[in-house]
Amino acid sequence: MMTLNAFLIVAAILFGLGMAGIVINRKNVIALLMSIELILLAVNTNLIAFSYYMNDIAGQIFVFFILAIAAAEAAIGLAILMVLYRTRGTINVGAMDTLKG
Amino acid sequence: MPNLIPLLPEIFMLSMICFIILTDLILRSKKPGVIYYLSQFTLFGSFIITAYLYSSPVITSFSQSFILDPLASLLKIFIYISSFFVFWFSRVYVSERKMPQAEYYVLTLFSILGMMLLVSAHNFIVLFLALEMSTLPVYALVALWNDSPYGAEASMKYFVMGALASGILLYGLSMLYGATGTLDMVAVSQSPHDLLLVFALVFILVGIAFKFGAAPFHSWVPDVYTGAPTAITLFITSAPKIAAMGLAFRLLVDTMPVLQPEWQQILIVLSIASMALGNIAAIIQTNLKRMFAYSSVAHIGYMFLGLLAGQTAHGYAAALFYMFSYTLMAIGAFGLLVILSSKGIEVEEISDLRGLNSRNPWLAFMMLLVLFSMAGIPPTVGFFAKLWVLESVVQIHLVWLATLALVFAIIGSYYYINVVKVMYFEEPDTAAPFVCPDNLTLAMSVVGMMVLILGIIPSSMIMLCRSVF
Amino acid sequence: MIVNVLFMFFSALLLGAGLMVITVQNPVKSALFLVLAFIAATGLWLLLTAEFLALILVLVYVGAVMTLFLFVVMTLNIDPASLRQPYLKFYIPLGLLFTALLGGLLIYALGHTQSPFIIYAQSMNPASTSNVTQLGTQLYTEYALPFEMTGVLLLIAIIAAISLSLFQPFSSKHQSIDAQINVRKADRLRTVK
Amino acid sequence: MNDSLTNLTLGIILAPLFAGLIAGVFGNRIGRVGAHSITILGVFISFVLSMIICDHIFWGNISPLNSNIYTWGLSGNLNLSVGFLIDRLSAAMMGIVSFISLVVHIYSIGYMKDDNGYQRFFSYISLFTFAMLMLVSANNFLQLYFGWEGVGLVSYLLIGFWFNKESANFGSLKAFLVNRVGDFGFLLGIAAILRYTGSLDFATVFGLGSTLPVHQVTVICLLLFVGAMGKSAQMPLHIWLPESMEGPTPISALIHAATMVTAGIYMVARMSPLYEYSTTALSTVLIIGATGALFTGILALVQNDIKRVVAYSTLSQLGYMVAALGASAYSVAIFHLITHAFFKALLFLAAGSVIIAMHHEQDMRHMGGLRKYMPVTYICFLIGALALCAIPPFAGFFSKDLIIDAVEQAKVVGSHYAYYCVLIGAFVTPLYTFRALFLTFHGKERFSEETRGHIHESPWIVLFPLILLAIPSVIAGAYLITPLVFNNGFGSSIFILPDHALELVMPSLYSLSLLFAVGGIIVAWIFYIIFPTWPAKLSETFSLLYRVLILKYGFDWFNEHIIVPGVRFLATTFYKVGDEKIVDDTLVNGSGRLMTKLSHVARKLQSGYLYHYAFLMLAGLLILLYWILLCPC
Amino acid sequence: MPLLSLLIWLPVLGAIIVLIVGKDTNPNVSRWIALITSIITLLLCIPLYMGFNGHSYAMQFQEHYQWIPVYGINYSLGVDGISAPLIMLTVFTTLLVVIASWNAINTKVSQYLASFLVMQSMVTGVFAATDAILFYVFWEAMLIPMYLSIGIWGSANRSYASIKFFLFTFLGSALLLIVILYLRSQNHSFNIIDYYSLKLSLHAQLWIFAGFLLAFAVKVPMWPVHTWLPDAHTEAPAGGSVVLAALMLKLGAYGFLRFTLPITPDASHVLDKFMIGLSLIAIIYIGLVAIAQTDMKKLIAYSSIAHMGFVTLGSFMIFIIIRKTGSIADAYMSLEGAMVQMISHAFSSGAMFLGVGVLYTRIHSRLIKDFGGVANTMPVFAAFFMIFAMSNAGLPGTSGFVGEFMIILSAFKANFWISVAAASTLIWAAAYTLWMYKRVFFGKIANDKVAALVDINFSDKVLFTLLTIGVLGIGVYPLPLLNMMHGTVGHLLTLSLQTKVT
Repeated sequence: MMTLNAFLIVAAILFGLGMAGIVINRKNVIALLMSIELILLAVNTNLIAFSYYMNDIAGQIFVFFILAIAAAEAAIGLAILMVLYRTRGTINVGAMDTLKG
Repeated sequence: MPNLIPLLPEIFMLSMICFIILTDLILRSKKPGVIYYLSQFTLFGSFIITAYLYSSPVITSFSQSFILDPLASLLKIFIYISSFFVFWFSRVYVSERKMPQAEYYVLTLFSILGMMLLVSAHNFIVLFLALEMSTLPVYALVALWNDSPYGAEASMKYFVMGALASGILLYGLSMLYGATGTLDMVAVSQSPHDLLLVFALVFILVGIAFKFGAAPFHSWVPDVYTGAPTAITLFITSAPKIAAMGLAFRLLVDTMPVLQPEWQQILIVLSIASMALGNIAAIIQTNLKRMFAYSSVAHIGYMFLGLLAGQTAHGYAAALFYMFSYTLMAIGAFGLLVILSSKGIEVEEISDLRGLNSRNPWLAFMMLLVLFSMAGIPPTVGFFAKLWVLESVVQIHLVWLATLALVFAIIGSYYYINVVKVMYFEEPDTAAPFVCPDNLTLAMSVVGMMVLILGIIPSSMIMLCRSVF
Repeated sequence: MIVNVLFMFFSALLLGAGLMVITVQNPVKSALFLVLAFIAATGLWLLLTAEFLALILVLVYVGAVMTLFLFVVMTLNIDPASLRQPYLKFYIPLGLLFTALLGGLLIYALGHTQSPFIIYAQSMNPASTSNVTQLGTQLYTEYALPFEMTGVLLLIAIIAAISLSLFQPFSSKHQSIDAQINVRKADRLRTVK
Repeated sequence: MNDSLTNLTLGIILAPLFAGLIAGVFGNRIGRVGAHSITILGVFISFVLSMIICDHIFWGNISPLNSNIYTWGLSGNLNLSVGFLIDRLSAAMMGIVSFISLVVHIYSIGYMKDDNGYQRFFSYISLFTFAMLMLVSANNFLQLYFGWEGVGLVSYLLIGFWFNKESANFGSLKAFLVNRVGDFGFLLGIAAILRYTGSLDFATVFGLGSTLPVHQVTVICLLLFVGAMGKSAQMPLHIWLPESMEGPTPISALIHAATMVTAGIYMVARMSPLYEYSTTALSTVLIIGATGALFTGILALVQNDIKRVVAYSTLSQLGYMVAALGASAYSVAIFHLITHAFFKALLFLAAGSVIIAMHHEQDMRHMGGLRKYMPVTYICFLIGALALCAIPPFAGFFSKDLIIDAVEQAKVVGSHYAYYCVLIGAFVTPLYTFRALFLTFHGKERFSEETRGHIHESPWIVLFPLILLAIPSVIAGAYLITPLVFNNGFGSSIFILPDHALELVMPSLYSLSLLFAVGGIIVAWIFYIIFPTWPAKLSETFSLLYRVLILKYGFDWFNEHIIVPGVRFLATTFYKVGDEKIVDDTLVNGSGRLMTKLSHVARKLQSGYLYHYAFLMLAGLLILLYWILLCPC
Repeated sequence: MPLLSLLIWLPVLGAIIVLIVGKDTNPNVSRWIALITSIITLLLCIPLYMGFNGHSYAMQFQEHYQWIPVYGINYSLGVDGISAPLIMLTVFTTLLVVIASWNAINTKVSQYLASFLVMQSMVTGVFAATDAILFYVFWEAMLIPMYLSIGIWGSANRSYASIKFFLFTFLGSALLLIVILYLRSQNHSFNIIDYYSLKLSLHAQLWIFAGFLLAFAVKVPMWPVHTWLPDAHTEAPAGGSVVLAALMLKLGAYGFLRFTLPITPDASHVLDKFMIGLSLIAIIYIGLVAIAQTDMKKLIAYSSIAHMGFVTLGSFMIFIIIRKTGSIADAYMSLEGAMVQMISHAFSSGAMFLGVGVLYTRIHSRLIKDFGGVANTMPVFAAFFMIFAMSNAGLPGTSGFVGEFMIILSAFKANFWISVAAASTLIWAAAYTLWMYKRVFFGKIANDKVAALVDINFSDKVLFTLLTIGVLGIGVYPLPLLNMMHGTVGHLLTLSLQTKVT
């Protein structure tokens, strides 16, 4: 029963996991970046499922570009992580609360 | 061969950016001024091209994924103007600080290119790519000045929140694709009302609200505004907001007109939340940048009033006018901070402005105009912005919302006049007059005078905004 | 029939790996679980006859991005102890609640939608041309603009990453030969009156 | 003929005004002599002109003039203007006012010789004359009210003339406020007149007098009488007159004896066409007048300050005049007003010259036997005293006996009570007058050797006005009684209802009141010349009554301890509790504090932790989703 | 010749010149420029008075230019019986303020004079505007110069007072904006005169009345929202206090006459007892509160609240009067009394504030206990202050009396007890004014600072003579002032009596 709705539900759950990854993670920033990857993966699965069930290639092209962007984002994210580590000495999310109020 | 005429400004911009990267490579920062003048020339050039293309009929190219219509051109023109001011203000600031000079200009120009594309995107893929193109460089810009301890943290927060928001927006777009079968905006707008569409609408609205910095999704605004160097905050608070207007018009007005009642309801909630939180949280702030951050959240709330009033009550024109006047005011406010801290010392606290009237009366007067305009006091453009937004809300019989908005405006006016109080009523620590280079005073005076003159004769500006819809 | 089993297997694998990514403490382990998740996703995509993208995912993503992650995790040599998160137990149910709520909403929306694409969705008959050719024809005709923009985007990513991480103040004492060559008399000679 | 009369009245009124302004504004430029000569000239002009007008009106039987000078204001169909009503009543009043003012001006030259506020003093008294003349000559209520408050203002300035003296300041403020209480009633009266008759002009109002329903007329008359009580110091509002003695003696003579205090009487006489139609008003006037006459007279018995004695005697004489008004014997009241003006001014000025001689010593217990040193003052004081006590040849006899006779015939409620008061008053008056006479001029000298050295008769400039006043005190009664009272002296200006008419007969020597008067003199002679210790013994036996009299029936105590602290307490509580606490603190600053508290809460929302931000965002997303999907309201 | 525009924009031009030319080194330059500007503007008032026809109620000196055609907002000016006298008052008061600042202000003189010239043009604009948005623009623009002048040149805790003043007025005027927008949504025009004929249901009228009430009650100030005035007065510089007392309070009353009565007649008819109650509270309660004051300026501030209570009483009594007496003519007096009271209160309390300002510049204290026996050292000043104190206490012959007299008389026509309450002001006004006068001027010289006082110089004498002419002029001959109002008052009465409920 490989139906469209099943795929959507799997993608939704994966999306939820990605979001939960950001919310419940109190410690390292890398986990945040990975959760973002998870979210993008969920969206891609969603799109591919739609394009498969509507035999319209546009969705897959969209996924193609999303992958490119995800890569670019990951690059910048890790660069910022390096800067953060260099200035702050730690990548602990809890330590990033000097800007508040 | 797709029609490249509508893309002329973008092409010009991209080629100029590459040219700037190459010149920087050759000059190896011997003559730093060249990059600045090149960037200003790029903006000026694009302005000329867009102005030339303004009167052309509505053309779509690249198989309806890129559209050139008066709205897009107008938004682009305002992006150029605000960026021109951003560069003009932050030139000294950037050269004083130890940050890669050329990269600052290049990344900003890339972000502007992204905004130009975003504003005239007519296909979800182009829209999303343009959105990413406009935000990615800003993540880097925020962390560019590695001396400041906060830059990295602000940038990381902005990155994570930004990625999350774009993920949500993507999810919305994918559901929209799923429900309507196409990625093109015009086709989506023809599809009938459907619950899945509403489901997708919420996700998209969250993405837009994040980009604007509206209330429940505003958490990044205060930290990023304070953490980033003031010059970059100046950029963040002006140009991206106009691009976000483009995003909002494309996604809400062009793509989902049929869901107007739904997103009107959501916008009412968002605007009340933003006005309330923005105005109330800003009262006890002592850091000027953080205060202006909260005030930007509040102003977005007012702009949403225009958006939700719909086309019949000329709400969109009022929202557009509000956004242009807000950008002008924000440039004035942060511009002053940039001028004051261009000598190396960071001017952030309200108490740093103490007694500015006796140190430099003209600058203080300009800041006074900007502050009163933000509070919405008549002789300034801010008043007419608020007036027309409220007028359109009253037009659709939401008088209670207009009253609530004004009550928040009064609460909000406290912290603006508090800054005026600090500037005018208190004695400065050092009696030495604040000498500021002429071109920066000229920049500030232009902004101040525009706030005042547009406040006195705003009819041409509002007609411009009306003609676009 | 075999398709459903494979689908069940791969989606279970995908969700399990996803859950492990966010719950495991050690960054290296979570990176590896992410790799597992990607592989499971590839499986799913193959089922959906999007084989080009599936392979791209494995090659580009798992190959490049995940290695970058591992590289960063290694270079920052964070001791796992400092990342230990004691009372994770309270947070996991919160996260699951999130997913459940979201899933529930989606099911509700799907249940009530009338859009033709969702209701009459049926599996695509095997396409005449292979996935790659379809992608290829569309990519350079219909979607030329996004393609160009992606190029620019990657350029931005490179510039941004380099400007952030590489920027070293020119305090290092390396000699710049060309500056020494084309020095002029005025730089060196000062006539004292 | 009319416009010559108007010019004359203008001359009468404007002369003192200009003189006062010139003395006030250019005082130190024109110096002391310049100041007093200009003011005396002004008052003299107005005296001469008023004599001419009296001659025209009384003997040249010129018809009364009622003309408007300029319209002051126009509102709806109401035309407020400034104008003059010159008839027998106002002519008489103008005459008496200008004469007394002239005499006081001359007297002040001597009295205020060594005072540094000399020019200011002269400008004040001539401004006072202007205000009084405006009041007297008014032809509508607006101008009457203008004059009314004008005199109140100048009396305030003059009582508080020596503003370094704390008691003078207190006295002047008290006088003004009590007058203001009276004016409060007076203004309401004018408002009532406007409400019921629709105009403020005397002619129209008096014309409508008969047509108005009785209760309306009563309301008007009672309210107007409250104004009169305030101005002419009737019973409850009389407390300011004794304190007004703080001012220089000339002004006591001018204002607090002859002119200002009589304004109330003049006003009631002028309003006779209204009062006649309300018997209740008349009876209240009668009762208040009579009680005032008796009880203030008794108070004079226990006073030791010579000026206070004369002040209380003025209170009691005013009571007599008001009683006469109550008995609707208006012409008799005015007649007594005129004669009283003469001898009361005489008494005050004589007391003044005693004070000058004793170097501002006012306590009678330190005087005695001054007869030898100041013969002229003694004689004048004696003439005044005799006139006051209604001894036959003198002016007082004619007017006071007529009043007693009129009160007896009064047909209004309470006339019996009033008659007894007035009669006993006739006994009490000579008692306190001769007590004062004997204490100051007879008996043994009770002052120190050093003061004896320089007691001498006052200089000629002081004595001349005394003589000027002594003459009318003697002859005025006889001379004026027939023209004013008997052959319808005031003609049309005073209106008396037929059934209120009184048959007044020439006072005879065998009347009961004369008996009482002579008896009073003899008793005084016994108590203060033959057995000087008796009064002290008497005060021990009736110590309770004595203390009540000392306390002046507790009016002053009531004012000092109940009203003033009460108002001040009310004011402070209103301010501290009402304004500062409730409105300012809780509402205004309270809302400010609430905003700051909310702001702190909003600030905590921005905790700085990334996961809080993400949580807020996702929560926002979920709430929006649930709200828009599940309940599309 | 666009007289009204000239009256509005000439002072702004003067202000700009003063700002450019004025330097703190020699302040006299800017003082002379400011003086010349204000004198020229005063001369401009003469054609306004001459050309003004008191009997016609239509707007005179009309000007009409397109401002923002898209929204139908146009720059239209016009003057009628109510606003002409007030404009002349504004111009005259600013002349006084400029003269008073001659020796009162010596820091940042050019900014001080510029802010008051701008203030004058804004207030004239408010009185002259007949377009609702133009009215609102001037109404709010006035806040800035006042806020700055209280804040920069005020005394000790000026910041609190100026912020409180700003927020109070801004809150009030915000609701005014809502009402204007609502009215526009009803009949698509911003012209005030069109609103007079706009049919409105009673429910709508009550809401509009509430909006107008809060907006104008804050400015009048009526009882519950008045606490900003004493603070603003105690902290404002002398000139600021005069403008605050003479002009700002009139705006609220003007608003009632221009907006509330004609636009929402039925609501005013229904709520007139409530308004009368509030005004009587202002007269009695605030009158008593004034007695308890220890600070001179606060006392005069409270006294001006009490006087303004009369204005609102006068303007809201017309309904009861007409119900009682049945003829419109009787209600004339109450409205005209209110208007005269507005003008005359400006003179008397303006003068007293200047007087206290003179004392403040010499002794730097406003507390009554720091003074005593000032009359000994400053006799001329004491004489002038006596005239103004008497006018404040409402003595006939002075300006203070005229308004109160007319209102108390018409109060009796409405109801006996209202007029008793209103007349009680005679006692309270006399009490607090003269008690303050006694404690400050009479008595022995309290301390050596008072002994060192020197009498007022020439410029102050000119100032006080001008004011005395104003005070005594209106007191002795108010006819020209009343003649200006007859036409408009008649029209206003007919407007507020015809019901607008469809």
